[in-house]
Amino acid sequence: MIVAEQKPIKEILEMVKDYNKILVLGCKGCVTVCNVGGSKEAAILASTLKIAARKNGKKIEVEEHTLERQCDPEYIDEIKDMIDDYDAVVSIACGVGPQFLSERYPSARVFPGVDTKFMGGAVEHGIWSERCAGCGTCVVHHFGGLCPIARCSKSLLNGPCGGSSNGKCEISKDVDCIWDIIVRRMTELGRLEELLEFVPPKSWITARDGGPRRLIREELVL
Amino acid sequence: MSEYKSGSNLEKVLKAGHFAFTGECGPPQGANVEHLKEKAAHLKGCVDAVNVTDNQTAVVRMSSWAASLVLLQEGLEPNFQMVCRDRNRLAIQSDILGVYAHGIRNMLCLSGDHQRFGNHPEAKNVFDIDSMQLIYTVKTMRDEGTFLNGQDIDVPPKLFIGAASNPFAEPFEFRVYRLAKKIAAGADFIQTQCIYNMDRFREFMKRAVDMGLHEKCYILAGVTPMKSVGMARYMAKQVPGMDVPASLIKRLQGAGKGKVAGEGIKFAIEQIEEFKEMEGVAGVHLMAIEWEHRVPEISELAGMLPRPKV
Amino acid sequence: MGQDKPKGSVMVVGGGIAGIQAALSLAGAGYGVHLIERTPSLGGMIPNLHRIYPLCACCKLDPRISACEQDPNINVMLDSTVLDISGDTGNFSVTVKTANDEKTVNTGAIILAAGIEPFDPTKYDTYSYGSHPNVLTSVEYEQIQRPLGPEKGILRRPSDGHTPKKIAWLQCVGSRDINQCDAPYCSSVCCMSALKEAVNTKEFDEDIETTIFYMDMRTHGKGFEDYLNEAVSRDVQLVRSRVHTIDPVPGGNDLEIVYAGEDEQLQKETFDMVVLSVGLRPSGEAIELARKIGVHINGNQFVDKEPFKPVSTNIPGIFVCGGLSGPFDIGESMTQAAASVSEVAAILGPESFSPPPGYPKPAKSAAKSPKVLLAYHFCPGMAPGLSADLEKQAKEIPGVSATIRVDGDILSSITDKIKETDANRLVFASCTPAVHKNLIEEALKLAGLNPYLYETVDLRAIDPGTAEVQLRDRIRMGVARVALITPPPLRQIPVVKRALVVGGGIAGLETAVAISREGYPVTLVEKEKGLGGHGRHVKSTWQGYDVQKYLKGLISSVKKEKNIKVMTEATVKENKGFAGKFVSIVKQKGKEKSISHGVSILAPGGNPIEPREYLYGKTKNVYLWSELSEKLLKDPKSIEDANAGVFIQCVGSREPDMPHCSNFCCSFTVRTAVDLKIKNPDMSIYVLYREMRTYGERENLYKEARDKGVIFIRYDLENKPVVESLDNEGRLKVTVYDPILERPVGLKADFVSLQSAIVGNSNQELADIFRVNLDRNGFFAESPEKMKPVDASSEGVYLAGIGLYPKDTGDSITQAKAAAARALEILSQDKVQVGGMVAEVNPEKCAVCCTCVRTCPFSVPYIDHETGAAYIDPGLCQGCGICVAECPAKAIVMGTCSDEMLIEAPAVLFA
Amino acid sequence: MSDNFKPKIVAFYCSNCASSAASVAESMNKALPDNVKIVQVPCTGRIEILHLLKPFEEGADGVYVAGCQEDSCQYVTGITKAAKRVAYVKKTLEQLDIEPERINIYNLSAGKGQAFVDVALEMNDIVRKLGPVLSE
Repeated sequence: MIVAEQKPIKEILEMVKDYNKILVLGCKGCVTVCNVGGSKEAAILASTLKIAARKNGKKIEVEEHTLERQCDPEYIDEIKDMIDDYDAVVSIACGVGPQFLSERYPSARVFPGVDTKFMGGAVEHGIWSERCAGCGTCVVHHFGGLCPIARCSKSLLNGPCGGSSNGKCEISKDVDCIWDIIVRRMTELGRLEELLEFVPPKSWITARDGGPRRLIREELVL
Repeated sequence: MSEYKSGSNLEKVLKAGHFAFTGECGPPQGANVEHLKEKAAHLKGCVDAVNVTDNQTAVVRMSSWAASLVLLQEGLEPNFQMVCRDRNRLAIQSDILGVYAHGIRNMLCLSGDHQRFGNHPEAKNVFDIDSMQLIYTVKTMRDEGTFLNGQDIDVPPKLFIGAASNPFAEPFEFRVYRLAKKIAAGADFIQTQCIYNMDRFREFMKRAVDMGLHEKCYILAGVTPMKSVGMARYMAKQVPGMDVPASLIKRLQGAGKGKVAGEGIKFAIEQIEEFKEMEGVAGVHLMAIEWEHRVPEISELAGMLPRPKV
Repeated sequence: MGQDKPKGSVMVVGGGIAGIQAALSLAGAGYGVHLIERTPSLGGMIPNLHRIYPLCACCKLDPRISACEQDPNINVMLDSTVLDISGDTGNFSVTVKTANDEKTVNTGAIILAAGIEPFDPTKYDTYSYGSHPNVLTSVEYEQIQRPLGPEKGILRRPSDGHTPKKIAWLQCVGSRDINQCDAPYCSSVCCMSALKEAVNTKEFDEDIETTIFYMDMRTHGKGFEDYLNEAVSRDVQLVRSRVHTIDPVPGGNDLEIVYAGEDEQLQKETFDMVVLSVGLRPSGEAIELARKIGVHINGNQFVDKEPFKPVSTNIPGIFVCGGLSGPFDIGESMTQAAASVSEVAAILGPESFSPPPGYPKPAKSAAKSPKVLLAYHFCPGMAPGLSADLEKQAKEIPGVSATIRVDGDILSSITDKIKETDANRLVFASCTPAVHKNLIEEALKLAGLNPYLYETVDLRAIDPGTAEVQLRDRIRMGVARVALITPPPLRQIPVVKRALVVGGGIAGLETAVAISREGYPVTLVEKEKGLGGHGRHVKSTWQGYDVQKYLKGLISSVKKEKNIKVMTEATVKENKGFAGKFVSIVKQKGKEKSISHGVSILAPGGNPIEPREYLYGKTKNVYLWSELSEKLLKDPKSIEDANAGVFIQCVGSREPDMPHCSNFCCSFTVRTAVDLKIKNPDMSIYVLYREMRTYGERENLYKEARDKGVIFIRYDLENKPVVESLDNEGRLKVTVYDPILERPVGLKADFVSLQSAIVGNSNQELADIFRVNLDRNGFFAESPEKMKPVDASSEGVYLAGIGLYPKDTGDSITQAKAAAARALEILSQDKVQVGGMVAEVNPEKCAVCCTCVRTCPFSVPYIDHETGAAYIDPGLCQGCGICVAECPAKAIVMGTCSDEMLIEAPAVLFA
Repeated sequence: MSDNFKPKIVAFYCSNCASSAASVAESMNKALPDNVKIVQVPCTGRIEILHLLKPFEEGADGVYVAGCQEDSCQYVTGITKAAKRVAYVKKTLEQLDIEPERINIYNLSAGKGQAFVDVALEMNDIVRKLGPVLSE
């Protein structure tokens, strides 16, 4: 899923300080599952904004609404009748949400309520970890099913680098060296020799480096 | 402490109020220094400074700083070009220190063409910072004497900071504001994209002058003589942000067999003549791509010679 | 199911905790019950106690008392005593003297549950009790400690009202002593209560010095040793000694204790208060009655009974439980009470006073707009003005359609009022709503409403000064909430009338028998080839009864019983479902079999750990105690002809990595020692112990052993005995430091028996499968409510035997019968109701994020791939609401504590 | 702060331990101050962050949760979860420049019944010292 984290309240307050009718817009997709942008968090953020206003002796209206998804135009459409009632919208979906909203409602003031972090999963409840960098050409099968592009700090394809010490990455003792894990895994699998082969420079053309990406599926296009 | 920011020849020429004339020279796609020297020889004495391109159109060439040093040895003043595509902020700053240490005094700051256009489309690009930020970086290093992280530099590099501007890219209205932004960021001089649509350029300059930009920095108009109709068509169609009026293509076609190149040069000369008079234009940047040997002739005809000694 | 049995009601004599428990279980099983209590109130000893280890008593006892009072099938007779009993099973006639007259009550069976009385220490002339105000009995001391007592829990010494700085406890007052009080037995509970009193004293004021003078520290029960360690860590001083005198210090209120330490040297210490831990006596009257009707009384003046029939008297149809048959703590008494119920069931069919109530079909109350009935109930203790205030407030609160003050027959008055006013919601205000919950739900059912359409308002801790405001707020809250309740869906599910018993040891077998004889099929799963478990190694009970003979009988009766399906070499792999409807996967010899059952009884048993010391396994003649008794069974001579034997106690137990006391090793040792001495009086027998824990009547055996010349030597963890092998013939030498002689002594021995720690078999595995909790020592934990000693932490799962805690044969049997009784309460019902105060998933909203699956403390939710949403089994859900709070998609709802209620609460309160 | 300031306080009580604690408090004639408004929950684990924020939104000056001892929560993790949520709200309040002391969690037990009222009084004091929630 796409993993996001709520922005510091102060930052959000600063964004919306000049607005008095605010819509907090949640998303039932990934951000619900990672407990940051669902109806629950929408309510919490709305309440927080109201408390802040009350403290500063300010009268504001905050309402919350949660869309099925903020990455599909049909759902974005659902609020077409209400959006004009607000002078600011705080989207707590991933980075896609605020953009789809801005594109659909050019006149609306849309603010991001969360910081989109990465594509990953919950390694345990309340702890998420990055797994995919969306490079556009998956290679994990070469590395014992683990992705060095997303999980090696240098995205090395012929790692590990000299900075790997007792299983940790040189950037931090809290970061596992994925290459250390890959090597162990492949050794256990008896496939170590595969790692001895030189991996040639990868084409980043399918990745972000190849420019903004879009996917067209002719058989689906209407 | 001199009144000069860098003390480069180009800077002196412009400050002295002369109509500047800069040329361009692409490094070889190899280590063929002799070929480079030969191209440079054509420019010697004809221009105040020579732009040395940096993996232009994302095609790998000898590194621009190395080529610039060669020019320096040959007694020309290089205008060292740097793109943001291939370096992060560490490499950028260290290269700036390096080129300055070796006597380079002009630097043109560019974002760089996306590698997709070049001969290594599968490369990973950097774009750690953009051209605007690059200008700011060089200025910070020169005027503040610090790196981007605020740390002091032991002997800061004093470079004459150039930036590019394309009057013809979309959205047209925004272009002049972007120019202003670059100047604000620290550009001392601007070299524009090569100009063919004179009306558009006049409009552009008018706006720039209205904003007083010409007083804040030196704007050099970009000129590239058309060698052939094919080149004109290619430029019109293939090169992004290039504006080649159909009228020009017609005119070239009209020139008749074997005379197209001459017509191209003739048009270029006319342009230069107009630029000399145009308010806010401080000079011309001549981009005779793979045509260096014709530069002396063009300079002559454009009445650019001899170049002033400052 | 036992058609041949006579039917009838049951009389329970004694309204202490055991009697109450027995009455409730009987009523639950469909019997009419006469509950006879000689005092004006139920509860017996407990109301006088501050806390029953380890927690507060009040909130546990009160609901039970009110349940008794409210149950139409329990006829509570206070201020009443039984004068005489005649007749026999199914047809006893009992003469009862009530406050004002005498009447004859006919009943089918009788449970003697009259409890214990504290010993009166005035007999002791050397303890200044009675003559000095600062010498108290433990019972008097707890009265002071009780927050609800006369002193409101403020500790002051009687003489001058000063907070005491130094308090001494004196153990075994009126126990283990024939000279002054002819009570040779150990009262078994006093060590724990002294520790408890001392610890609670520390809680009151950390600076008060507390010292306990004792002979043996007997913390033999479950969790007791941990409590002892905690007490020590809280700086409770323990002095092993014999106290000679307690004398007033002239010219003051202090007292001087003269005692002899272990070294026999006389020492003196001054305290400002002394507590006498008085022993327990069976209630005199009750014993008189027993004697009168021909019930055998033993030498200790307790009702006599066999270990294999732990709650039966010599008279069929008359049973006994609790203090009357020995010095037992509350847990044991409760267990016996439950056990006696299963024994009654065996001989008497249930006959109730009033049939189970029929309920009208619940109306669609949700549809209607809320009409709230406000019912309130005041206890005597509450502020007089409150009633008026409450009525006044109620009128001003919108939504309240009627109010009623209830007293006496709460049930019908509420039911009637609801019908009369056509109310569809109830707010019940009282001092302790928790106590009334069952009653309220019953009333709503009778009124044809969903039993969960109510809110309670707690009327306690109201400041008389601002009563109006507080009443208003609380009632407003109640009314607002009750209006928001969405009546939870209720489902009636047929009970699967089969029991699954895990473990084929004595406990498991007894449970199986007790359940099957009521006509319910039982599947008994044993992982070994043969039945009998640990019992197969046991020669006799501590009382000297032949266990092998008993066990053979038991096993054959199990094998004969067609209702019992025995699966040996089988283990439970998986268990799903809830009380009334479980499904287990049992794996037997590679094949998996699915079994549906309504209840589960876990009796996996336990075994002694293999010692890693004392040359065990390295040389012959060093036995594990189970090996020794096996040898005594198979080849007695080899042991009986020995010249000398050494028993080492606490091997590997009561040590940091295994802190619990294994409870019956001391009794085993003295029993075996005595038997050997009888066979071979010349044998020298040494018992090396840390504490002799021959609690209760086992103490007599300890004395007998000493009289027969068995030598007891105490050792400390600091210098454990050392076992050496002298030669290849297996002669051994044991060296131990004798604290009395203050030097090491060397003992030659032909055999050494190691009484090593007892641990449960596969408890962890079963706990995971059946979703029940373990305690910190790895034994099964009882239900959260500590007064259900055989209930596991999830409903419908019951516990018996060593898996719960090490115990001897007799106690295992008692637990087995108790577990059976609890199980029968469910099996005898036709339907179980599920739902109610539980969490429910709305599949539409469910994001299938697994949050509930991960965060439920009872691992109830799971992702149902049919519906593609999380599912929470209403039968398993414990109703805590944790998942409701965690669910990021707000897909989980709790009708009885909804988001609206909690979100709108402040608005209501600040209105 | 002016002495006549009477803070609005909302208290969430776990119905399990609160009930028995209340009976002890009652027996000791200890009374709750009338400005402490009680909301009962089956288990403190039921209380959500939003539920803790709402009172402040409605103008409360303080909020507290009273639950079981960490080791004796009938629902095992309920009180622990509540503690974490209270901690979260403390952080939120801090970010709003509202004193985090305005929200607290207390562990009651039947053994220490007086605490039922004592925590209310303690909270009352704390909040009275802080005064109402308003920016200077």
